[in-house]
Amino acid sequence: MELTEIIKPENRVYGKPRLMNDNPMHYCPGCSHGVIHKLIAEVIEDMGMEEQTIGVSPVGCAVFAYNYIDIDWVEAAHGRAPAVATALKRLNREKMIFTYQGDGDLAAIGTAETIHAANRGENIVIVFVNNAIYGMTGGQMAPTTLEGMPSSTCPYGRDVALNGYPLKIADLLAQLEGTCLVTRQSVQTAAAVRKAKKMLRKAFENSMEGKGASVVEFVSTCSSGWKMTPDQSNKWMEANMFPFYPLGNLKNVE
Amino acid sequence: MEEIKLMKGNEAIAHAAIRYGTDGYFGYPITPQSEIMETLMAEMPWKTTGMVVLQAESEVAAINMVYGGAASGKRVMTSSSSPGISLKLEGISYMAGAELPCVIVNVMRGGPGLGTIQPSQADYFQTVKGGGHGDYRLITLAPYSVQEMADFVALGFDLAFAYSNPAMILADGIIGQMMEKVILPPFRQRKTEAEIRHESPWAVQGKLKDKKVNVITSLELDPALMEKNNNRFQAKYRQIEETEVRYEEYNCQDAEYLLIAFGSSARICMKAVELAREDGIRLGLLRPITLWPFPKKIIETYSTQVKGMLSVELNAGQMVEDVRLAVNGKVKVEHFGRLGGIVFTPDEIITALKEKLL
Amino acid sequence: MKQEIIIAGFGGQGVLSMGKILAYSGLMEGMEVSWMPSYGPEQRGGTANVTIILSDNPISSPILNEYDVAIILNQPSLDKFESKVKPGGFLIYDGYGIHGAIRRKDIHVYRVDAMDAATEMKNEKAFNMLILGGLLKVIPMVKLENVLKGLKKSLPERHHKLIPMNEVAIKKGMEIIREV
Amino acid sequence: MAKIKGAVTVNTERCKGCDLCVVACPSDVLELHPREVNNRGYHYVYMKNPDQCIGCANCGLVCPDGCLTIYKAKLN
Repeated sequence: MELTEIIKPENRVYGKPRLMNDNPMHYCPGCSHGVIHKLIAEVIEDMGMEEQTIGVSPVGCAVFAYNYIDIDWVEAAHGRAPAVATALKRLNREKMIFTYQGDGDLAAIGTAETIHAANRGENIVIVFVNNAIYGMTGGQMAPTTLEGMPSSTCPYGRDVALNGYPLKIADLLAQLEGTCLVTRQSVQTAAAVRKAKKMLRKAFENSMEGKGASVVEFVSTCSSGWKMTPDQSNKWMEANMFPFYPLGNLKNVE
Repeated sequence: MEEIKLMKGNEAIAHAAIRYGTDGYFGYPITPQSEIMETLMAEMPWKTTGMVVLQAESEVAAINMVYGGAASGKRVMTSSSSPGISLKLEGISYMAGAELPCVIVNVMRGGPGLGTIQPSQADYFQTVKGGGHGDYRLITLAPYSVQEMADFVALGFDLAFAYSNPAMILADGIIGQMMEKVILPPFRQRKTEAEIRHESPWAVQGKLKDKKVNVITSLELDPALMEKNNNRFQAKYRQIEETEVRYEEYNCQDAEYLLIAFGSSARICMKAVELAREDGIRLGLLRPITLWPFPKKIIETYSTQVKGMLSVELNAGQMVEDVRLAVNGKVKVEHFGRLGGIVFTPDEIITALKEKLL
Repeated sequence: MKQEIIIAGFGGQGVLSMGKILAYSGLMEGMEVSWMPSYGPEQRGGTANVTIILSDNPISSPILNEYDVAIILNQPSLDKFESKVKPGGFLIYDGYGIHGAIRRKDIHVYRVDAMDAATEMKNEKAFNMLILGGLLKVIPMVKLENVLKGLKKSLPERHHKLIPMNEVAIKKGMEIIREV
Repeated sequence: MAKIKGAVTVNTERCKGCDLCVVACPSDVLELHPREVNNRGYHYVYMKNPDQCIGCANCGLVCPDGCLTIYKAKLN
C-alpha cells in the first residue's frame, strides 16, 4: 500500500489540535510545556468551550502560552495568576478560567496567591508545571528542586541546610477545604499523556460545576536546565522526580 | 600587581561584594542579572568570609531580608531587574524611612510591565524621583563599565553607611551582560559585632545594660514628630547633594555641543564623540556618575559654553528633565532615545544631534 | 591594532563561547577587550550573536554600527549582518548553514566547511574551534599560544583535558579555510 | 485478516529534533535526519521505515511541538 493511500483526511487519527495555532513555540526541544499546551487545547476543544475559556499565563517559560493556544488570555505578574483568575471567574461566572503556572511562579513568589485562591475554593483550574527549575532565567533553583539536584544557584546540588527542603505544594493544597481535585500527572509517555488528559478534563469540568479549585500538577522536565537530552531528562524524571513527587490523585472529591 | 580578570558586569558585582566584606546577599532570579546570585552561589563565600547568600522566594521577601539584616547594622545587599525592583519599592521606602543603609542593584530592562529583557534606562524616574511612597531619596550610582560595577559596591556601601540611607547601583542589561577587563578590589574583613556597635550605634544588636533600647521603625503617628523626622531626612538629602555629586567630563573643554549620558549610553556616546570629532564637530560628553545627587552645577556651568545639549538615554526622555532644570532655559536641551530594549548605535546619536541641534 | 568582530549563528553552535575564547586570547596578548552577547529567553535554538572588540586602546562603545569581521554561521545572520561589514572587511561563513549567495563585492569573503570537518572528526563540539582556526589563519589577531592560554582561562578545570582536541581543531580550521 | 497500516507526516519547520517521538515509537519507524536541517537549524524527524508504521500515534502524543500528523488505514 502506498503512503499516499494512507495519508488521507479520512484516515487521520492524530494531529495538532485545532486550537493550537501555527506559531512556532519558543520552548527548547523536548520541553514538556508543548505537550501540556496540546492537552489544554484538546480538552477545551472537546468540551466545546473555546469561546468561553480565558487562560491566565504566568511569568516563567510559559509566559508566552498566549501565543500558542487560540483562546483569550491574560498575562499576569509573576506569581499573581490565581488572583487574576479569581476576579475573572467571580465577575464572569459562566466562563471557564484556568491559570498556567510553573514551579517558581506558583510555589515561590506566588505561594500566597496560590494557597488563598485554592482555600477560597475559587472555581478555577490551576495547571502547575513542576520541572524543579527556573527555565526562563537560565536554570536557577526552584522551590521544588530536589535535594542534591544541581542548578545555577545551587551548582553543587541543593543543600537543605542552606536552601531548605523541596516544597510539595500539591500536598499542601490537598489539605485545604477549598480544593476538590489535586492530582499529579506526567506526559513523558503516550499512556501518561492519555491519563493526564482525563484528569485535566475532570478539572475543567469541576470548575464549571462549581465544585471548587482543581489543581493539576504536571511533573515535567527541563532538558536545558537539567543539561540532558530530552530522552535522558524523561528517564531522570522517572528515576528521581517520581519517587519524591509520586503520580496520582492526592484528592478527588466526587 | 593585581590580577586582571575578564568577566561580566554581573559577575564583577558578586566578586566585589564578597571582597568588600558584605555580610549578606538576598535575591530572586530575573534576567538580565541572574549571574549575580549564580556567581555568589558558585563562589560559596559562606565558607570563606562568612557572607550569607540566600535565594529568597520573591523580590518582596528579598528586600525585607535586607531590611532585617540592615537593621542589625550588617552590610547587606540585593539585586534585581526592573519588574523586581518595582516589587522591592515598598521595602526600599521602609528602609529610607527607617534610615537603614544597604546596596540595591538594578540591572535595568525595558518596560513598562514585564516589557522586555533587553537593556533599558527607563527606571531613571523610578530611582531618582522616589519610586516608592513618601518623600525619600535614593543615592544612585550609574556604572558605565565592568570596573565600575565592581568599584561601586564599595562606594555604595560607604555612602549608604555614611548617610544611613539605601544606595542604588543603577546599571542596565549591557553593563550587566558585557565582559571586559576588571581589577577586583582587595579583600576586606567583615565587621565584627564590636565594630558594628561602635560604628552603627542605632543597630539592633541586643540592648546592653548601659545603653538605651534601639528600635528600627519608619512609623511615627505623631504628625509633629513625623514632620521632624522628615525634616531630618531632607537636611541629610541636602547635605548629600552638597558633597556627593560625581561626574566625568570627556572632551568637554572645547566642546560646542554636549552629550549628557549615563551608564551604557555614555559608552556609546564616547564613540559618538570620537566620530563627531573626525567629522569636525566639537562634541563633548558629560557623564553623571551619581544620578541622585544630580550634577546640576557643572551642567549649568556648561550652559554658557555650548550651543546645545543632547540628553542621550535608553528611554523616552527622563534625565533630560533634570538637565533642563539645571540649565534653566539658558541653552537648548533635546533628548534622544530608543525604547523597548533597542540600543542606539553611535551613528544614530550623531544623526540625532545634527537633526535636533546643529 | 583594533578588531571589531561579530559572531552570529544559532544558539548551541558555540557562538558565545568562541567569542569568549577570542576575548580571553586578546587579554593574554595584553589588549583591551570587550565581549557583548545578545541574550534571550531561549536556552537552546534561536539565534545568538556576540560582539567582540580587541584593541590596543581603551574601548568606548561595546555596541557597534559596523564590523571589521563578521563570522556568519546561519542564513538569518547573513541577512542581518552582511551589510554591516566595513568596506574592505572580512566575512567568514560556514558553507553548510548558508543557502543564499553573498552579494557584497567590496569585502573579503572566506568559507570554512567546519560542520563537515566536525562531522569527520566525529566531534560536533569542535565546530566553533574550526571556525576560530579559520579566522586566525585569515587575520592572525592573536597568537595560537595565547589562544591556548585563553582556553585554559575560559574553560573550567575539569574540561582542560579537551584543550589538545581544541588545538587540533583550530589547526584543522586554518587548513580548510579558503577564499571565495 | 485485515492488516493495519499507518503513516506519519512531519511539519519539518515546526520540528525541533528533540527525538522524543523516535524513542516513543514501538516499531522503529522514525529517525532524525542525520544531515538535513530546517531553517531554524534543527535536524528534523522523518520516516526511516515507513512500512513498519502501525499508526498507533504514540509519536504524536509525546510530540511537544505538534508537528506530527498520524494516519491509519485498514489494508485488505
